[in-house]
Amino acid sequence: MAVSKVAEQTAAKVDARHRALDLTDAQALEMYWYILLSRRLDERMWILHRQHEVAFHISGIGHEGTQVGAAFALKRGYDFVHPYYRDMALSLTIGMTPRDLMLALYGKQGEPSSGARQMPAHYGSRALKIVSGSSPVATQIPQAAGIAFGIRYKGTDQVALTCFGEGSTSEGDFHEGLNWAGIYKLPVIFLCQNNQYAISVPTDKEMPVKNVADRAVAYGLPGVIVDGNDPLEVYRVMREAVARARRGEGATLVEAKTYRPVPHSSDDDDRTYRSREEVEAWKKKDPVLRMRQYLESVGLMDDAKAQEYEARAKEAVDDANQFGKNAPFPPPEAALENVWGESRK
Amino acid sequence: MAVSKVAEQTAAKVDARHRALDLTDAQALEMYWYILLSRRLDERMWILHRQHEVAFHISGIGHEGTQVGAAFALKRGYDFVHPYYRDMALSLTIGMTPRDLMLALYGKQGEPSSGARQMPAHYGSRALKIVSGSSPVATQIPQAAGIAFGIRYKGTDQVALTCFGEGSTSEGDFHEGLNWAGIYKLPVIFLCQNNQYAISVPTDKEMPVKNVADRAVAYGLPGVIVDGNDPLEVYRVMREAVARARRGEGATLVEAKTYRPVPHSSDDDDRTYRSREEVEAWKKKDPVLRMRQYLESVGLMDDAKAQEYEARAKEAVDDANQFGKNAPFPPPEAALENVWGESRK
Amino acid sequence: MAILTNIEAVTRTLAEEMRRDPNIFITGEDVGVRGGVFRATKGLIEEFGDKRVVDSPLAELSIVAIGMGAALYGLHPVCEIQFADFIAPAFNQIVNEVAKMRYRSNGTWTVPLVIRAPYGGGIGGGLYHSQSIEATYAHVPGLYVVAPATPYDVVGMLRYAFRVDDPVLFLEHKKAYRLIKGEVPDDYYTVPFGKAEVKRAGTDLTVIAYGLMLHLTLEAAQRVAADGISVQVVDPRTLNPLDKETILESVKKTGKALIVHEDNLTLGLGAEIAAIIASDAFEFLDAPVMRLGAPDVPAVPFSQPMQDFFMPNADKIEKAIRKLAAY
Amino acid sequence: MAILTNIEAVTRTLAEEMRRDPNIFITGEDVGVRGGVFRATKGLIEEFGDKRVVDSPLAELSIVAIGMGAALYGLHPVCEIQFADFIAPAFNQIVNEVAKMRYRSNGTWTVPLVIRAPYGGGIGGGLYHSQSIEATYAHVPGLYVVAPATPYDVVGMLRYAFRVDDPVLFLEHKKAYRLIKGEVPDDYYTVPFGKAEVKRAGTDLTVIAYGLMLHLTLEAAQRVAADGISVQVVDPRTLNPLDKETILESVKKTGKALIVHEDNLTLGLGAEIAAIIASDAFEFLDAPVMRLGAPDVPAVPFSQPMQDFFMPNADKIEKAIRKLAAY
Ligand SMILES: Cc1ncc(C[n+]2csc(CCOP(=O)(O)OP(=O)(O)O)c2C)c(N)n1
Ligand SMILES: Cc1ncc(C[n+]2csc(CCOP(=O)(O)OP(=O)(O)O)c2C)c(N)n1
Ligand SMILES: [Mg+2]
Ligand SMILES: [Mg+2]
Repeated sequence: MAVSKVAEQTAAKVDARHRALDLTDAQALEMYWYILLSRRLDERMWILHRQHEVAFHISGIGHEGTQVGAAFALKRGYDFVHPYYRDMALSLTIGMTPRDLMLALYGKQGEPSSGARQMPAHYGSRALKIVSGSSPVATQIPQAAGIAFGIRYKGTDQVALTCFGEGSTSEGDFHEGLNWAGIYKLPVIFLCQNNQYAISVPTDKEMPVKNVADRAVAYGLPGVIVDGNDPLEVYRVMREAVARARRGEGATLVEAKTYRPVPHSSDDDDRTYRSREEVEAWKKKDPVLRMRQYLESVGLMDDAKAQEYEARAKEAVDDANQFGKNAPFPPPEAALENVWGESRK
Repeated sequence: MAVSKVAEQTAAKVDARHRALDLTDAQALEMYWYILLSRRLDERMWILHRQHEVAFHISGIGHEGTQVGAAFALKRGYDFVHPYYRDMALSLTIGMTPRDLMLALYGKQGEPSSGARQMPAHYGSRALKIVSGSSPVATQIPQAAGIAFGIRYKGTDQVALTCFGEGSTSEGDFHEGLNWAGIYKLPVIFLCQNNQYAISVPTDKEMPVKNVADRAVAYGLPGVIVDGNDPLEVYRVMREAVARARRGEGATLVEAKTYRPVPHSSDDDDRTYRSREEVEAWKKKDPVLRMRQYLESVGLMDDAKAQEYEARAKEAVDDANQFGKNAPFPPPEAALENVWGESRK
Repeated sequence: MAILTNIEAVTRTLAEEMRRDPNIFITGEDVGVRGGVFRATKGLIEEFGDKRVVDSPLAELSIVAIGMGAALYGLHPVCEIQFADFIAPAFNQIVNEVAKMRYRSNGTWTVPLVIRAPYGGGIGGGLYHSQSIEATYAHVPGLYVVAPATPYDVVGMLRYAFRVDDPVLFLEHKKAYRLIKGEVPDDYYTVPFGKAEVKRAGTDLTVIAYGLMLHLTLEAAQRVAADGISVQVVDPRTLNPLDKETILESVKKTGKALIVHEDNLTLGLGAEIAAIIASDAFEFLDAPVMRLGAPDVPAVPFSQPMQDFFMPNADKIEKAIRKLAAY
Repeated sequence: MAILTNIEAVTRTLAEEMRRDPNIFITGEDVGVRGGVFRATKGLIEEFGDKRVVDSPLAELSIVAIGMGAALYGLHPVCEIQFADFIAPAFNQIVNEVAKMRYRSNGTWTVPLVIRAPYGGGIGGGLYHSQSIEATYAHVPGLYVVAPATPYDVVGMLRYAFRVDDPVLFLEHKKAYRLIKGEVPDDYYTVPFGKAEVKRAGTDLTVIAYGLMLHLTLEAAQRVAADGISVQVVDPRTLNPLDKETILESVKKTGKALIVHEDNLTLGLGAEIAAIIASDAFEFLDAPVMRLGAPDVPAVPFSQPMQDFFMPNADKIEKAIRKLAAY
């Protein structure tokens, strides 16, 4: 009966927001799936850290709405993505698997992003056009402009998406990357995930303006602010930005307002710099909750279905966890590989 | 009779612009003096280069109006100045002498900025609070913010002025410096001398916005555009910026629109990248001409007086030229000095 | 006499110096209420307020440039770089600006500035939280580069850093932060720059090591002592400028030299030390000058076996010592 | 067979390669209608248009980062840094990004990128238009650093730079640009990286030198030949990775080594070469390993007598050779 009730509601809500955005019901549910999967995988990683199974975790919790909304606006595997360490949900949506990410967490052989050379959360896949990131923040911003420069040079209709925190916009790299994008009207989307803090430093000590988007004008770019915890809104804004880029009209700076309800990383203790009330208030706007409520409101989700999704997510996370745990370590001498390539000729 | 005519006109023009700005007649004439002195000294340096007397010259021609207007808004020797290589007129107005600059041109002993270690046009004097600059552009911008940070820390009412070209605003240093100034409301004035080119590269290839001042909003700062060839206008704008800084209200980005009617340096050939018509059109707005015309219009200048000024300038330039030419070179081993200081304790 | 860890030595000395000199302030990412990500500035904002302990925006270039400007104004800033790996965006400001100001102004302008940076590997930090950066900066005349390994030296050298009128890159090995404990006298002292120290006396061969590697070298030296191999261990402490005399004196005595560092081998600090020895102690050498460093790969890998492979350790040092002794 | 200067060799080879490969484009300050401040890109915008010869904004960090991004996309960019001194703002992008991408992605992403930079002193450029930057970058695994000294090598190595799938820092000595002329065969050839060349055969001692110093060394070698001192001159050409074999082979033959460079002595490239020799050719050495470099001061001073004092020249090299020969 739960199912029939869902069907009924669906019929009734032809004006559902996702359909107005040309998203099918299946796509809306898929969005929820990736948001949920990322959340559950992320939570497991925190647990593994607390259990001393792994040494370090840096989390995307709270950011999933932004990331999944953004990923859906791309042609996955066709467009380029240059992510940052919070982009677990983005990477999963583009095509990385929970197993991939668990291999990274454990530092195990076969880890696809870096061969387990990088710390976890340095997402990368050549096949998926996810560029392997580094840790110094903001370096990816002008590089993504460079990818877009390549796209424009070759004349395809691809776009490049790069993500970063609001704190990272203080680096010179941000300025220089946006400047190129503005001058050459490059097909790149700069997606700032503004979670209000750079580790412990609040935005008013990071920048003298209220919004990162306020900076777009300095580069002749549109600057768009969006509720980052609403994946559909993010999708809407990103879709526009992508279309603009594909039309050759250049870059967009998108600022998704969001929050990190967990510490910066497993090394952090966020109680030193913010109140529990603030954190709790933001938890009410959680993107998992919000997307689920939305789906319920349009009759695409109910308790039974939600439990089904949870079960699937748990299964995927369990599987990945086991897989990562049981995988062998890379051989020590692998440290010597891939410093130089063979000459091409 | 020429003199009496001057006196008469002066009496008639109580509403002269300079007086409205609280500048005395003597000060208005002093402005002209520094503009002229810098011009004639600069021209001599070009001649010395053409005569193969010296190997290199980089010029401030065309920029004198901006620089002298700016210098007059400061308490010279009290406020800090962190100049760039075009700032000959600024440095002269603050207190460096033609002899100092000729020593630099010839690379001679006693050169005060660097002991003849730096190329000419790297102005500096501890006594005058002119910070010795480097050649990498834009590095002085966040440093000037740092000086202002020191001022704020100590609570004096000093200000820091730094200058740079519009091309240099593409460097990350610009972004980072203005960001600090905005966050901490630092008493610093960022004076961009927009001469339309970074060597050969025109502004539309340097930045996607029309005005450098348009960028101020990204840092919560006022961005002011001023006719850089009108020293009184520059003075007016700068005086406001300085007052604002002294009041603890923070930084200002001033963009002086000007032009460099000569090649970038003695190594450049500007015919490869711009038309002679463009150059000639700008020469009509020359700051020496403009200031002289203004002084004539308010009865402070006439041909006789102008010739007197020219004669004084020529004398100063001749003297400096001889002085620089005749000065000995530093001993070779001076290259080893001032790498490290003595420990203080 | 107090027993402190290396990081306690940092924190305590910063506080002590700030009490002494009101011109000292600290800036860097998270140095305020968070007390730094390693907690090196813990408690300082509480004691000195946010005027003197300043959370910077996330921008290393300007952390250094602001420090430089403030130093030109007459203050004595401390810039914390969160991880040494992230000093790279400030390279131009450090090398072309901070380090060259005294020279380029013929001694009229100076930049008394302390740049603190936690460096080094072995802590699972992967490519970008493990780097050893000393060789890059020790190549730069005008910039003191120091790497104290013990709490005694941390205190003495950090004090001294505020007593020179020049910029200092103050390197703190992050693995040694809490691993290393030691005695610090209550009496005031400094450890002047440019003075190496013989950390262990010996006669058969000389090992030159600093930072974490000093401690591993001492451990290896202890082990081989059982077999009658007497190792003299020299800690340069100041990496730029090097104390050639102490190094040469030791090598002239022992006739054999091994240099150990965790930076990659090529153009690591060992290159310079080996070159000095090969030039100035040549006639005293009984064996090739040996170096033990990390392999020439871009940086320390994350995964445990690869990290272990990368890092020199007491076993590898012991092996190198035995090889050199047997030459 | 054509006679070219070094800079003509650069320009001609860039044009030739751009004709061959449509994925090659050039960016940098003033590379367009101005043809570069040294005129190395002269005529290229006329032939290839402003899509492939792109005036960059004045921002080195992003010149390199744009190049890196474009390389990741599949192009083969050439980034011109106007003076090597101004590469410093791009240090982070070069060292942490460009040079580490292959390694950090386990070989899946590569950065085929040529960064050209005119370097070196002796042209009245003062502190910031004269720097030798090779040692800083030769310390970085994953980044080729090359410094061809002759038109033949410029052509062969620049061609080769487009045939590797890795980043290359291509150093062009600016004083040698027009000073050095030489024959370039009409036939196609490349000079692979990692291969030193014996530029002059000799038996009494080995001098290792590159760039402008190679030519001054050859001059000095010529002079002392009159007195029966036979000098073998080795040009490493590729500075990272070094061709140890050729260097060691030469020193094993002659028993004496002198390294010459114009970078300051401490941790200059001579440090690494001396260390390699002291380690791997120890038993063949008949004399201390000598280095001749610039003094450890921040950079080349402008004023003529100080610049002359700073720069190694044929006289100083000759003196060092005679001293070593007499040992
Ligand atoms: C260049 C550089 N400096 C410092 C760090 C250390 N660090 C890692 S994350 C971080 C804060 C980033 O804040 P933000 O950009 O807002 O992203 P968020 O973590 O909040 O998503 C800092 C300072 C770094 N990774 N890179
Ligand atoms: C970091 C750096 N890159 C390149 C240069 C070479 N260079 C010197 S002046 C200049 C153009 C500067 O243009 P702008 O900032 O507009 O100042 P202007 O010369 O027009 O006054 C360039 C590219 C430099 N000095 N520093
Ligand atoms: Mg943030
Ligand atoms: Mg300009």
